[in-house]
Amino acid sequence: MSASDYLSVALLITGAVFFLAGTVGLLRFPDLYTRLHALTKADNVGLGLMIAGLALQAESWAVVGKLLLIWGLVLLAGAGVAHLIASGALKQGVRPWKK
Amino acid sequence: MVPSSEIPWGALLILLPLAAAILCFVWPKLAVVTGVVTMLLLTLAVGGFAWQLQREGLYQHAVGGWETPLGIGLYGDGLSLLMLAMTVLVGLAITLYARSYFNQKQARVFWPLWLLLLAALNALFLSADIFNLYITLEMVGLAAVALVALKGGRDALNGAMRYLLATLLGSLTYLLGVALLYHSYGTVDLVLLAERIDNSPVVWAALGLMGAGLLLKTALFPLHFWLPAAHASAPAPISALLSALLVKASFYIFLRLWLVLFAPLGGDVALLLGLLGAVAILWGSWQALRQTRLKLLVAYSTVAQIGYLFVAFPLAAAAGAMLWNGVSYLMLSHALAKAAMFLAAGNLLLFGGHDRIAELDRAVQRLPISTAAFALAGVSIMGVPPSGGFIGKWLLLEAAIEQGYWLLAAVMVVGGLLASAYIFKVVGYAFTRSTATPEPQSIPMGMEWAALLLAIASILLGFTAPWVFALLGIGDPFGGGAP
Amino acid sequence: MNTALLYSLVGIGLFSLGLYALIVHAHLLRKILAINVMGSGVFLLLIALAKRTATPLPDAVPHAMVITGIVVTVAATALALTLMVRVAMENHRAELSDQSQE
Amino acid sequence: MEKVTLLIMLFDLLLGLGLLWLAWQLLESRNLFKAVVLFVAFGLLMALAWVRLDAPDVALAEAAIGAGLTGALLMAALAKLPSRDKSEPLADEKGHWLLRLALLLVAAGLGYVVHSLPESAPGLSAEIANNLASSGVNNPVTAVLLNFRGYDTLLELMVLMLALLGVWSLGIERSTREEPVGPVLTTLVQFLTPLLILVAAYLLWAGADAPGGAFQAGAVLAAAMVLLLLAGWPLQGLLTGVALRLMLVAGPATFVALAGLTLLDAQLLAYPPQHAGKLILLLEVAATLSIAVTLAALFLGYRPRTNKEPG
Amino acid sequence: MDMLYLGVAFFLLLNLLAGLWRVLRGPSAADRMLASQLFGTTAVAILLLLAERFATPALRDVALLFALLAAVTAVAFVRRIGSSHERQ
Repeated sequence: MSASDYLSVALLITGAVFFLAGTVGLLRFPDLYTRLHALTKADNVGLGLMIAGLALQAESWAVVGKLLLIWGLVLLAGAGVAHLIASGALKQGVRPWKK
Repeated sequence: MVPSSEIPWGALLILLPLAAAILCFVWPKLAVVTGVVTMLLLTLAVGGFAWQLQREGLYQHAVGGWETPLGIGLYGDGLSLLMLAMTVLVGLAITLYARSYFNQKQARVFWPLWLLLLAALNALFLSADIFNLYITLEMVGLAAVALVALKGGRDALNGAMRYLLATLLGSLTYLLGVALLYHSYGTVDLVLLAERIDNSPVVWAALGLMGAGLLLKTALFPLHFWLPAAHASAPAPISALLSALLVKASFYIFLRLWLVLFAPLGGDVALLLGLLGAVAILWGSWQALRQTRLKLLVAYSTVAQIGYLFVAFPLAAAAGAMLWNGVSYLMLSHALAKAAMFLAAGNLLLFGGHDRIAELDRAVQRLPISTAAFALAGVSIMGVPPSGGFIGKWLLLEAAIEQGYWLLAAVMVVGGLLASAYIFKVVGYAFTRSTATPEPQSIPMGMEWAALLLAIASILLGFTAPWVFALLGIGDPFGGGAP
Repeated sequence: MNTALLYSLVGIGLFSLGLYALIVHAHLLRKILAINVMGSGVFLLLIALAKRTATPLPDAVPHAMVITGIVVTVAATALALTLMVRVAMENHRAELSDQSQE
Repeated sequence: MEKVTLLIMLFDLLLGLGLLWLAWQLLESRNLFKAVVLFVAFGLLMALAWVRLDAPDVALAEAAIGAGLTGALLMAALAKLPSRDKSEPLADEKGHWLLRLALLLVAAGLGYVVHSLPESAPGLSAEIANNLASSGVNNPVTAVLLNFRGYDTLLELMVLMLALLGVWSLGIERSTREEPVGPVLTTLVQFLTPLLILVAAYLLWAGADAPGGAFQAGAVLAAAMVLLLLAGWPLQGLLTGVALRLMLVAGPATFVALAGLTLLDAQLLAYPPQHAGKLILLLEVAATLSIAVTLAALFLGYRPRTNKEPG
Repeated sequence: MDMLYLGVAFFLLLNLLAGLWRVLRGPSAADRMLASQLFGTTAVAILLLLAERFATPALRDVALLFALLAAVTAVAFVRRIGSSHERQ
């Protein structure tokens, strides 16, 4: 295995850990808004790391481009959707969690 | 000028209504004209197709130039021809009726739906590809659902929903059987399947699944639960085509599959089908007799008449092609008679504003043509000579007695008596004066004559049997070999 | 156990689950979902068994059939959902009613 | 190598069990919104299953329709139901053990049948491989859909048209009070729509040689239109009357016209091999347009009024 | 590398199924919707891994579609349902 392979391995595994963190947050955090926070952070970073790891292995620049496009889409659409869900929920009266 | 023997009538029977449907979808103003002209052209095309079959025998066409198993095969023989002719005859009457029946807003949806339904039925009767048949079944089903719901109203919407669920369930179950057959024999072509089929668990499973799906669509007892509500609540011309054509379409596929694939292995299954048919006759007729509403009575009568078609299965092994001729004849005459009945019932409903049987109130004087149509069609449904219904039922009865199936014979006789009872019940009330006399609506002549002409045709069928049987023999559909 | 068999068994399972739900539940949305699950089961069986070719490339005919089937299913689902909404407006609940009302 | 096989098998097993569990949960859930969300997740797992079964064309179709359209259709329908309907007790299930037993037996029987099939079967792959060169395209699935079994596709486009006619026959336009569209949604839609159109064009173009084609492209394009409708763009006002109807029938009409022309040569839908590629592309472009507009119109749920019609 | 792609894909699938608990549990509709968004992202990751492992570039197109279309369902939710009908 070459150096870039080792880097890929590290990136993929770290990415997976972030996904795990996102799921744990989704299951354990007390209210919608904290869960939203955990989720957007974790899956965007997790997917970003994975895409970086995969891009190192990619056979062509076109593939790298497609991977980056997918990541950008997930980031943007994810952020937009999270905002819409949160503001919708606030308007509907889902209360943020307080101690 | 192309000699008419070279005109591809079979393909035209499918393409013509498709093109017409697109035309009147885009330009609703042309809808009625397009519909009527197309119907006349289709009549011509069926004539041409019959002539072609008679001259050249079996019709086979590899769509796209791809031979089976890769491509789809169109296939036409005497049985297909009979079904096409039935569609055209009933279609002509329904077209005549619908011209006056629907208002402008309904018409813009009705005509494209009706033409697509005609295309789907023709495609179904000409297909020898079990996956292609699945798509035609879906087309027929969705078109029917849309037509049932066309006039709105609570009963119709409930009926349409029930029908949609039943038809989707039926198609999916059928498709699962198709999947199994394809994956064990590597083809969806009926001719090839007939050559390759053997007695294996797959064939049994496919018989069960495809059979159950198709019988649900045919509404064989006890899978008839959706039929009365849908058939009775739809607008009259739709009720007519549902009872006359649609249940026959799925029965036709079942019959084909049976003849080609399943008959050799299904002695006990045939007996079961016969028994279910017998129960359907008794149950449907009894329910029809109990109804107080005319359209529900006619709908339950359909449940009973479907039973007759299935009584034939246990008799067929010994009786052979003649019996199937009888069944085909029964299909044809029931289609004409039942369409006539529903159209007549629709007229009576429109005339009095209701279809309560007990308040028909001298309909025989006030609406003589429709009442006569109902009574004449009733003669064929009862199976009294010289009607078309008589020929079919007589052939069945004869076979049952010859083979010693006394129970089935008795059920058929009782079914005939019950049918007489419910027909006479209606006719009797049509002669009686009742207290409620609502302001009658006028019925356009076209709608009355559509019913009467169909009813007369169902009687005339009693005289054409030898000629029709000769046509039916083309391609030897009941020979037991390839379809 | 090979892949084709595993997924076709899952397909049969989905078909049966869907059929059960279709029969048992009264709510029309559940019935429509049940039909969709049944459809997925049939499609899964079709595609899974197409993998049994000796070559790495599966048989393409069932793939085309399933794409056709998916489009047919989504069209039927859309119609069913619209009809459901209309029935719910008439019956005041999204269930079929047995009583006929003139 | 052994470990890899084992891992793949575990993945398949987990996916299969996940599908079954998800199906059960979604069908038996009390809360209908939950059922809908679970159904969308179910579609996601189905797409993974198609991937595992080497069916990328089907996976694309499932992703386009399952992830985008079905979810939107279900949510829109759910929103229109009377509110007390949305969460209600399930039917009493005590009496259903007989049905369960019967279905279990049916499933077991079918399982046995599938088990009895030979482990290897070529299907029609050899025939396809032999004729692919003269089909006009290199993607076998596209070749089957638009050439070898193009007649199926012709009828299938008619099924779409029928469903739309059905919806229009029911249709009443309901005035829904919609909340004003915020800036985030507007930006999101403005950003996604051109991308969706681009991707649709890409899928259409790729379909000749790689997974993709008219259905997938049409579904993606439909998703773009649904998104615009959801964001309050008055598409239904822009597209009315003959223009709309012409778009709806573009695919079926092209197909029927081609069928008619080929019939003059005595063979229904037989394309001359040298033109097959171009004809298929033409059919696909028209079909994509029709599929997209039909699906979007199905989502709308009623026939848009023309200007001339009174309200 | 083969092992790793598959292993991570398997792990992500487990992750996804675990996340279903939030859909089942709720409590609000927004929670369920949010969880289903996570599935979309996870499925994208799984598809990209499988695309690399099985050398099937078409899977990246499937992933692209998921990334693009996850928003459609979410927007339909926000515009048509909100979270009104099941506050707890």
